[in-house]
Amino acid sequence: MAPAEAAPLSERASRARQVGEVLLAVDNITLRFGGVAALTNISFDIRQGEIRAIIGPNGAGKSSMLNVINGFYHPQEGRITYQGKTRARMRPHEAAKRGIGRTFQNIALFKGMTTLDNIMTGRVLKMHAGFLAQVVYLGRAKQEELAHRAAVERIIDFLEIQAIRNQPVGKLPYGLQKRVELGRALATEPTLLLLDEPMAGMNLEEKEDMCRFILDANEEFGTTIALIEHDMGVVMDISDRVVVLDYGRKLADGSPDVVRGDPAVIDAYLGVSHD
Amino acid sequence: MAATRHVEPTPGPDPARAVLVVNNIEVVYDHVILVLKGVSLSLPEGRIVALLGANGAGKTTTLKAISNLIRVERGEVTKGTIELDGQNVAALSPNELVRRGVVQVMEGRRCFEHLTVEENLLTGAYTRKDIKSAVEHDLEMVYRYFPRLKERRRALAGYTSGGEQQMTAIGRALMARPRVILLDEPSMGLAPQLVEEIFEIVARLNAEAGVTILLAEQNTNVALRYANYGYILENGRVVLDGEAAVLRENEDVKEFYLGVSSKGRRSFRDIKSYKRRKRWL
Amino acid sequence: MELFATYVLGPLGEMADNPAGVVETVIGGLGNGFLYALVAIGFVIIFKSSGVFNFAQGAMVFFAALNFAGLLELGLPWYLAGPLALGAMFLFAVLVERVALRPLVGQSQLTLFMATIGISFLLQGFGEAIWGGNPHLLKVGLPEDSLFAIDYAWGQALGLDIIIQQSDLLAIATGLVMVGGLFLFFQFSRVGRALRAVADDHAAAMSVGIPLQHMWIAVWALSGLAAFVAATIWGTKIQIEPTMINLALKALPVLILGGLTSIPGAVIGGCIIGISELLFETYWGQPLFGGATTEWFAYLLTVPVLLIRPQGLFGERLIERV
Amino acid sequence: MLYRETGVFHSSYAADQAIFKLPQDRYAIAFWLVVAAVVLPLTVSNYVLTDLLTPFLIMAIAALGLNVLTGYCGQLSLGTGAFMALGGYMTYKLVTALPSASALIGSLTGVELALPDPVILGIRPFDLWFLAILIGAGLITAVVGLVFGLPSLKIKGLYLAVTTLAAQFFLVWLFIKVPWFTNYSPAGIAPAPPRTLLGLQVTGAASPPVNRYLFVLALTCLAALAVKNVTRCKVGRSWMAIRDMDIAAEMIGISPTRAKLSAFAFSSFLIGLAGALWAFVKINSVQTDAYGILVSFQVLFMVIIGGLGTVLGSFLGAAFVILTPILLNIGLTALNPGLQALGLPAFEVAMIKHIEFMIFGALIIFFLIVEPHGLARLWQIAKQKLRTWPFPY
Amino acid sequence: MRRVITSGVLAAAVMAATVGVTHAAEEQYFPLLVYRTGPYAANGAQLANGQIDYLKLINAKGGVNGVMVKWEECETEYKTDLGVECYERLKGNGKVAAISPFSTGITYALLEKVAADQNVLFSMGYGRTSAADGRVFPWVFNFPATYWSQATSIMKYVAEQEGGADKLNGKKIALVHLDHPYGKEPIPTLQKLAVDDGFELLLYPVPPTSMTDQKSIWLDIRRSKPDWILMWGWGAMNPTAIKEASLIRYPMDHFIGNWWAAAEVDVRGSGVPAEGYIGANFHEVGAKAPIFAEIKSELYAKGQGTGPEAELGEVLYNRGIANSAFTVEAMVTAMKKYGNKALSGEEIRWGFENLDITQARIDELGLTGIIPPTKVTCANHEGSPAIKLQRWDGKSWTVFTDWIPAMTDLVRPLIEADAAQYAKENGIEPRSCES
Repeated sequence: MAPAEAAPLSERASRARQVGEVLLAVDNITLRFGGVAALTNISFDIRQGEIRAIIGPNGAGKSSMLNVINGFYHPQEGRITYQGKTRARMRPHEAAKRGIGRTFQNIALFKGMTTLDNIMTGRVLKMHAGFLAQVVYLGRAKQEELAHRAAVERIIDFLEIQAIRNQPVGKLPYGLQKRVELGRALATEPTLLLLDEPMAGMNLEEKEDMCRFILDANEEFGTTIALIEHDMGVVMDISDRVVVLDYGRKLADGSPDVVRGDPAVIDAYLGVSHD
Repeated sequence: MAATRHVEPTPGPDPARAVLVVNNIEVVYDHVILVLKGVSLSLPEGRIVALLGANGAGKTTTLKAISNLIRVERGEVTKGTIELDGQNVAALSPNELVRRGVVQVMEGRRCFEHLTVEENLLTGAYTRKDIKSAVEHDLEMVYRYFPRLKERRRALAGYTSGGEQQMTAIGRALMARPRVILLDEPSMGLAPQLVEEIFEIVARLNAEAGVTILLAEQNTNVALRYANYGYILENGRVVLDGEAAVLRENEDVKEFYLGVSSKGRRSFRDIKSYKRRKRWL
Repeated sequence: MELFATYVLGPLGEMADNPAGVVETVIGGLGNGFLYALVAIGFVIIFKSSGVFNFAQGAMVFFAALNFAGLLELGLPWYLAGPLALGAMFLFAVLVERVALRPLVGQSQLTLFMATIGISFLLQGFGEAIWGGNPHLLKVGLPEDSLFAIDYAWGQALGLDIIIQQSDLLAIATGLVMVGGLFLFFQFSRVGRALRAVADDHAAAMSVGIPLQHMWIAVWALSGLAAFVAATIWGTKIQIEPTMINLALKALPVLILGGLTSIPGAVIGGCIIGISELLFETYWGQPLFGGATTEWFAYLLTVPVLLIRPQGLFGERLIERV
Repeated sequence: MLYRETGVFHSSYAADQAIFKLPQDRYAIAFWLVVAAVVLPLTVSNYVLTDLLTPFLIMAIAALGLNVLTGYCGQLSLGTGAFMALGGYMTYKLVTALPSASALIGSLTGVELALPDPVILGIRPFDLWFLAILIGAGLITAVVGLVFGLPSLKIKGLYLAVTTLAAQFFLVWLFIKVPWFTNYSPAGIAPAPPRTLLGLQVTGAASPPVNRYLFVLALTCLAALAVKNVTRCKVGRSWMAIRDMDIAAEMIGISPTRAKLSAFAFSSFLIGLAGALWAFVKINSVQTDAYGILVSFQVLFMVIIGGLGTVLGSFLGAAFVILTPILLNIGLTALNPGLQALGLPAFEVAMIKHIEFMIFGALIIFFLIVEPHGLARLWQIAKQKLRTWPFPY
Repeated sequence: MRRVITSGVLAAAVMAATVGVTHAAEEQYFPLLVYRTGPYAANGAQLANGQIDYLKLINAKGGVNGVMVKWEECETEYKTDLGVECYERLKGNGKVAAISPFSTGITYALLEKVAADQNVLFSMGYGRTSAADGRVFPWVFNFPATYWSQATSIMKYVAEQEGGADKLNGKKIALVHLDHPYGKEPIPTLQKLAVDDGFELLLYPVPPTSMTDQKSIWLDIRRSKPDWILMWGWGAMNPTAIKEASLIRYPMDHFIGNWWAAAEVDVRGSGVPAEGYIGANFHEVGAKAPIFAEIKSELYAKGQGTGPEAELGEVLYNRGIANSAFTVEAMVTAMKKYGNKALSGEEIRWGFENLDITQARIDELGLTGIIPPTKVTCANHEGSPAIKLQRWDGKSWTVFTDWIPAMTDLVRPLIEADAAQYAKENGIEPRSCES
């Protein structure tokens, strides 16, 4: 990739890895489905530029937490403060508009579309051509398509998925699908990126690649990342702080080392101690 | 990883004792996509054999080729044979295979969401023609292995946790009184503690009930601790096979699948840092 | 205010003035509703177990009725013609499984839906090719007269001037028996449980050794039975000709209202639609909107209901996850 | 390696995003356009033009419309017939109320004035009035379609399909009930008045078949181009995203409301256009009979058999659904002299119809089994085979 | 591959479309738009059988003045688009005599096409009523009567039964009609009569897609208790209505069907005793006319009959004969001017327009009772409309009235007004018939 083209990325890269202000604060969140509480009184925060891991056993409410953050679920109690503003009810696409990106536990790619188109959908919020312009594919519509295509190509380069650019994602191997999904989320240029089990079902090499991309995105673009992950090796290695959930309650919160040593966490989740 | 479970080394797969032999099979999807390019393996009676490899290497396809569930996905075995007790079973329907004792536990659990846990288990006994009390007896046996399921027997499977669903899926397979279980990715999406728990039970099943197990697993580490023998698949081919203990010590396996090199485990943060750096240099 | 008087008070007043008329309308609606439900049940059986939205259900009713009527016309007594026509439905089930469903295993819902449309064409063409395109009558001696309450002591005692069609009572009774029978079958029999398992996850059901092919023959035969019953009851009421297939379209809102997967839901949906559309047509449609509102009322009714409960009144909750 | 992509490189994103990327494809489409616009009108009979090709093209527009909604946006609709009817009735109302541009000005201002009739570049702009009427009718249909699309925000899949039946039956009922739609014609059937475009009569019984055919052909090509353009742009991708995974689409910033409603509106526009042409070019009258529930199903067949989410599929599907029954009927009838010559009983018309039904049904099942994703996919696979020929993979 | 398929399809189509061009020029060609399948099959089949049997008989007797006739059937299923397609498919296959689609929708769709192609559209007792104005619709004929005329005739009978038109005041007359162009035709006329005579007109539309579902209508009729019920129905709607009427025990002798709702299939199809049910007709029923003896001996005895012999003399069969007979008589009339040859559309039209069939001519043809005496003029394509009423006795129909002429003075102005509006909308300059 030519340096000139990379300019926007490198520019952002210059403010890499500066953990700063609180970007998002979750305050006493309680979420119920019917009578069952999925989350009870959860509070934690995510700081600008950090990698924040959320761990816990299955059914602990981790995915629900992400769903609350990006507006898919509406908690019964509690507040969420994002970028200094305390949030009212919000639809997920509005959350996206405000810079919250997301990947999913069970890959949620658009199966009928190619890799390129999948990532291009990530640019929807940045495109403004009118319907008629698109019908005739002239003027602004065409210019926009080409401009964003260039941006998407940079992401494709970054994730090293050039070879599958024009393949329908439905038939791609799992690991690559996860990568495309990351690409789609990155295409929205998120301020806060929520990753739900990005390494699930991957082998070591794929995990290493995925870690590399996450770290790069974090360092080069300055994207704040919150991730759910079961692989303790990954969590302990790449995250700055870890919050542990169990049965919808917060069990622990702190740096990887602190969490790893927490007897309550070992008891509820880790079981045997990992080296 | 601590708590390594030591398995007595067994002699290499001896086709004479093998309950299931897969011989050089080729699988094509949709008439055009070649997924398996000549996979051979052999499953000795009463053992746990692990099928390892990256996603898309062909593990699941191998299992489905054996259980003949690939047809549903427009796939077919175009070459090679699959022999159960020396008989070619490649053309048998899945239910006939279950009747003969080969049951697959599919990737992603696949419980019947709108049936209760107990109903799920009972469907496992569908192929059996024996009396009700025998089925009841087996139900109790499953509950002995998975006491948690007994507590949740009246719950709709769709509302149980991932671990419970995995247990239900394995229990359901047991209800068919299988000789061979084809177990696909039991660890997928489960918390580490649960993974250990499930593998412990699988090992007990193997030891106590004498069920032969073919295990497809991403989690090489765990799989090799519990299996007797392993095959490593890459791109639809077997690239390496051997005793689990041997594989665990193999430098390549260590490097590529276990993430440990002679220097010990590297941090994910540092791994392949050259690769991360090079693009910005 | 004037609108309120015309469109609300007027019709309600009329209902209050003549309660016997309302009773009559409700009973008539119930009869219609059960007729719709008899078709809807056939839909549900197939949908629940195989996820196939069987558009051919209407054609199956038509086909069963044609066979039955045609055999009677050949001079066979009903006790021979009936089982033979039922046998034809079983044969049909076997053929559907062998020719259409087996090669389409694992295809999308829409593909299977399309295939059933193909089946619908085939059935209609085949039935008419054998028995001719003219309308047929199906007379097996089922009661089809009407009862005037006023002819009876109890009616006089209550001062009820209402009319009840025997065919309505027959439809109601048949519907109830079918629902009961099917409920017991699905809930408690081994095959019924297997069918529910198949409904949830085909591949998983295959993996535990449930033979999908037998299951599909079973559901199509069951739904053929439902079609046969509906055909017999319907054929008593109206002559058998291809618009019957259209009438079966009415089963769709019934089905949707009840929830695609619930047999009791189909019956309750049928009752709701049968009664409400007849009441609406009688007290609003006919006097205020120029009539023939039964054409669309049932479909329009589904919209607000689904907006509140997207899975229908008795459908299984859609478990939405990310 | 009969069909090769190797050797073709694109040096710009514009070239890479073109509709037909390969020169072969461009030659092929040019060839087909020449055949359709020049060769066919010169060679085939009027019957083929008016009753095979014209209805096929009109229905291809309807299929394109439904494909936008069902194929691209994933919303199942059974209301196509009604929206076609709406297009037909609205065109009739507009055509009779506003026979000319001056009539529009007259009705808006109350002043009757004769507009000049200039010739610009050989075209009389005011002679495009009928096109403006068609677009107007299409826009009205789009708005109504949007209203009936509102439930899609909450209701999904087959459930939605049944609610669209409400549109089907309600609108058709309305056209029968309200005499205004047919200008108070006693029977409720409105004759399609003759209209010209660029000096050529394109509607009404007296218009030459070639005029009608070329008129419909031009509109069909424009419709296909519009659909192709929209679907390779932002809106199209939003539709497909909603179709494939609506929750994920919403979470990356696509507004489902906008995506679904725009699909309903655009789809209804095309369907309304097709409905107007059906009335004005094919059956010369506006009547509800021509827009029944069967039409809705027919168009759905086209979309599914042709291939969901492909422009080519809409054409193949329309050809299959419109032409197969007619050709079967003609073919079976043509067998009769032969049968009689052999001393066999001839097919009666009713029997031919029954056989036609059976064969059509069987063909549907056959094609679904051969390729569940539609005829367009079959064509793609054929291309794939050509690409790798003579090797199997 | 696409290329191969498409060109194959086209080749087949082209071939099919050109088949038949080579037919002998000496034959007069009858393109028959029939429906022997679909919801109206029972009615359509009988009509077609009658039409064809008469044509067969004509050929058996040596043709029309030596000109042989030839016919082809095309199945429309009563669907408009298929009807149009059939018309286009057949029209080029010979010198067309007349088109009779037996469907209101198809008739409307062809109104202008036939004018453009110069073919006669003969919608005998159906189709567009105002086509009776020959100045605006030169190519369309709808004698011997239109729906509007029929409605006035029926109302004349009703008034007579009530003891005079003045006694209609305050009475309730219900119209059960197919909610479809066909069923809606008589409404304006009846509404006008309602105003004139002071009766209340109750409209009961039956939706065509579910015409066998009429429960609400009949429950309502039970409550509104109309004094008379008229029915404009077709196909499966009729037997259902008759059955529902019997279920609420409505007096059948106050229930009058129009001439498309009073055939054997309608009363038998209900499966209930419909004794006393009344129907309108413009011809006799039964196989009494001499023509039937000929049909039996020339066709059925030789195994060349088209339908089942038992249906000879039934209402719709006879109407099929009437349709062919009228057309053949138009040919005969035209041949007097143009000579004995296969005629062009324009020539046939002249024949229709100068048709003057007297009772003597009818008797000579052996068609006594099957067609009424008819005189058509340039301006008047309806003739002199009149109907008879027939009653169902449980086994057969019996005509029990003499001709009841229509209120032409009331209907004709309505026809002319409607035709004038049509002419205006479609830019037609009505031709002058003063010559």
